[in-house]
Amino acid sequence: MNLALDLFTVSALSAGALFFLAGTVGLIRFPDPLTRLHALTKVDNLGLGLIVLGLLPHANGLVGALKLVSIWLLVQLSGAIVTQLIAGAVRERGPRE
Amino acid sequence: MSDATLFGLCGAALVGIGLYGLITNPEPLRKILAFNLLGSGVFLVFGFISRRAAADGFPGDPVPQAMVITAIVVAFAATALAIALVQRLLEQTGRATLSSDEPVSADKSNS
Amino acid sequence: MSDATTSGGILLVLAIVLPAAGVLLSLVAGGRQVERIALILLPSNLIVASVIFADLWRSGRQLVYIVGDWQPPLGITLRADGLSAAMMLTTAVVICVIGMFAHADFDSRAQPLETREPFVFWVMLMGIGCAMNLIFLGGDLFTLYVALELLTFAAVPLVCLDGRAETIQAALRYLLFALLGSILYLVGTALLYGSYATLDIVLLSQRVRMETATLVAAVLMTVGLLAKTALFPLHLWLPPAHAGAPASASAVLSAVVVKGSFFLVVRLWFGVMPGMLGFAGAQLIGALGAGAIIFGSVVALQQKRLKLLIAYSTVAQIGYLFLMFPLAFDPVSAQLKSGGALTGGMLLAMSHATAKAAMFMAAGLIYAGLGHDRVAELGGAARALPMTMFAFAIGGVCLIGLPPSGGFLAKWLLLDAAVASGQWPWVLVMLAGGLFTSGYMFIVLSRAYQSPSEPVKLRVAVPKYREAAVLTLAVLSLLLGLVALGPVDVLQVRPGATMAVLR
Amino acid sequence: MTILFFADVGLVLLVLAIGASTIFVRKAFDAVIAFVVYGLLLAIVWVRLSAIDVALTEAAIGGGMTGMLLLGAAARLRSAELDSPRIGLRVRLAAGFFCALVASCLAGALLLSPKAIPTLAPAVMENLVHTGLGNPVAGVLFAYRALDTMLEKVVLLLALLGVWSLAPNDAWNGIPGLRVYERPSSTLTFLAQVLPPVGIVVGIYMCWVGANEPGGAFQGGTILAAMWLLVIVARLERAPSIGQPWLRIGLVVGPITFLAVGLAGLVLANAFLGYPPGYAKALIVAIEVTLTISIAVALTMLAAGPPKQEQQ
Repeated sequence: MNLALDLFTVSALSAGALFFLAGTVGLIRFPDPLTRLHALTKVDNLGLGLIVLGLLPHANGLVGALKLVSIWLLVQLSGAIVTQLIAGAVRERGPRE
Repeated sequence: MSDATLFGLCGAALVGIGLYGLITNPEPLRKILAFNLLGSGVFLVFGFISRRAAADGFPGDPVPQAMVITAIVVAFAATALAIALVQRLLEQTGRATLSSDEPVSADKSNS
Repeated sequence: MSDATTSGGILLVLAIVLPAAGVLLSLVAGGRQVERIALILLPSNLIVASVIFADLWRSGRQLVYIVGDWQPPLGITLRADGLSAAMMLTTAVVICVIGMFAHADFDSRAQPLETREPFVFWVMLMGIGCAMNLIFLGGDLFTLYVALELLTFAAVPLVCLDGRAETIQAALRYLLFALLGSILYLVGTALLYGSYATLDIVLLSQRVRMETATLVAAVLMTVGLLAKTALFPLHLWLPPAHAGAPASASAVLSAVVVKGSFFLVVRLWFGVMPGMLGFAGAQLIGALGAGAIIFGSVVALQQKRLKLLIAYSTVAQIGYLFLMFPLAFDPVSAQLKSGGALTGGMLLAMSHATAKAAMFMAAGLIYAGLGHDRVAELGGAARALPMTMFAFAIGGVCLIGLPPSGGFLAKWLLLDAAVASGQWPWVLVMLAGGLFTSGYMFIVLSRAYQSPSEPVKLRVAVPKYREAAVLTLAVLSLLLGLVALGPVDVLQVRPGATMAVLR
Repeated sequence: MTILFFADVGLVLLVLAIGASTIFVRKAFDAVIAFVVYGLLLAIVWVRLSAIDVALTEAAIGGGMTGMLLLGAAARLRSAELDSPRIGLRVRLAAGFFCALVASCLAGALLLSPKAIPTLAPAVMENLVHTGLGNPVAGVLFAYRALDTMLEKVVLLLALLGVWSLAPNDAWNGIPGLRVYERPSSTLTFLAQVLPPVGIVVGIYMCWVGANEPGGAFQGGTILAAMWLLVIVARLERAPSIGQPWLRIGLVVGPITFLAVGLAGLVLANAFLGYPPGYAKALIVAIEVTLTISIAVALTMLAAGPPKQEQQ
């Protein structure tokens, strides 16, 4: 049982880390702000989501698990809104180059 | 070398980098940034000293940690005051610079 | 050995709590009441300082207060020895008189609503009072860091109180120097804590050993404090900051604020680690002092405006304060000895505080009366403002070091120490500095006492009480010389743990 | 050498690289963005140093609040950015040499640690019983070194007054000139409506657990301040005029409570800032609660800047 949980954690964390890596590469390599934002939101969404999911079995009781999930939710909220704001600013002013 | 030492050395290096920026960068805003960098380096030195004392079930010495918390708040207050000064300077003269070579009217009224 | 709260120790708490409470109350009570609060608190502060001084004088024992009953190294201790009590009394007097003087400029009840300048001035004045008392009484190096920051944040807004662009620039430069100074001081405290697990001054002085970390800490702290004290070559910020502020603010900045960080340098080297400085270090600090005297005086001689001249004179006088380091160095024990040189240096700090405050306030009255402070056009000022000019002259006498002023006694003690230890170069520096000082004082006074082609008309009437305030401080600086008749060694700090006060 | 050690090496290199880029990057705006990232990384460093209280403070104040202030300033300065005269190569080399010297002296002092490392940790824990607290850092802040903590609040207030003092004469008693959105986008408004309730709960929680676990008045107060700033920036609520009596009371309620408890200690515990046995924890929590209010107000107003317009 423990082994299964550990395996689950390791695979979820690895998948999350992979998303972070991909997102970071995207942030650096993508050509314009909108596509970069796209890469970033994937990291917030899936990368962090997978990591939180992987950590859940090891959480400190129900309260700990709730804290973890609420962290993810808060990042979702702020991430989505900040992305909107940046995208709005980009559309208004046009890309820098 | 332990992890704490690593962060202590990091703090020392940040002190050097921050000091360099404070001395060589002419723009006030960049000086303020450099001051913050210098400050965080000093705080890491405190962190190293706290962590170095970890033993017998103590994760570290809490006294330096408390000092850092006090000092972080003070550094923030300093940054806020410095930025307010820079912005006021910008509003009045249209530029924010510390160099005194521009014409400063010496006889402008004092009151 | 553990300290215990002594009788009268509660006075030390009062000296810090009173001005702090004044700051807090002023914020709530609103701007119109703030001057009233200050005019109650500053004299009470003076009373507390006098009682502490009298207590020390009578008992000859230092006052101690253990805050919260937590013994150091865990807790914080407040201590008053002869050095701190004397400095505290001087500062309290100077701040109190400046408060009287400032009424005309910063009348908080002149307007129906709270107004900016009076509100900020009075609160900051109380803040400076609180910070200075904490610097004199604090027995813990981190508490002293908080005190330094308190002092910085109270002093910087005073520089740019009138809001002109030049003064804002000066304030910004001052703030950056001061922040650099305190952060260097802070890293020093970190290293000391790392080596000895205490920041209590007395415990440190017992534990301190000659080793790399301690040496690095001491050097960094000293450089930081010197930047705050504006010792040559770290003086760049001082003249524009002190000359641009309103007269009352200039007086408090030049007379009081720079003494705070200077006092900490003295505390550090004489109190915590008297054996650490070594011959070379003492000579180096002395050389910086000598550089300040020569540079400050020469530049002061060239100034066209009175306030800038006085500000550069401060740069030079700060140099004098640091001459006591090589003079107090005892080559036999390789320690800083607290003898005549230390007494001389501290007396010089006190007489400079009173004299310089008087001179800046006099310059403020001259500016208000004539509408300018150009040295070349001062002719007739003495006839128009006789009392002010007289006070200015007395302040000058004290700076030059003519008898019977406090400056004379102080420089006499320093010269005596120099001659006794055969350190002739410092004698030369002091004499040269005295000549320079007489030079720029002569330029100002000869202009002011010239009879003008047409009698000078004052733009605004100068109230008598303001002139009286200026004269009070000037006369005090003169009277400090009479300390020679009393027991001078009330100032003594004995090396080692006790820092006791001798009768 | 564990794998964690190599992770730490990577972390340190990252911190140094981003820290250096705040100094060496050409544009001020880019430097500020690098600084915000730097602040967050630093919070991770503090976690690695097992100083959770500091990590929270660093993330909230060092990275968040300072970053916001600097970003605002950099955005305003961007229009006025000019090619300021570069400092000569020789001076830069000399400065570089000097700074390297300082850094290596400091590093040397840190590496040559004493054989027996002195610490106050056992003393702190031993005496913590008398305070009834579970968080040793809170014990240091509010019991052993309470004087520092109290006076540091006065420092904060003086700095705030210093910021206010930069207002023009006729704007005194006006409203802080924090730049708000002319037409806040609906998403920002949405955030400012949804986040503050959550943030306020988190802030109060932070303050509340501070007695026993990492957290406390500083961290809680900063979160509350951030929520208030968000509401102001989104124009849901105007910043208060600096003359408002409730604002002034909010600013000083913490330090005044602290001072009052301290003075009461003279009678009840026989020492200034001493706590009567058995009541220590209750009193400290009371102080923390009021301090949280004061810190939240002070930080908000510090970030909002000097007053600009006349009050209507």
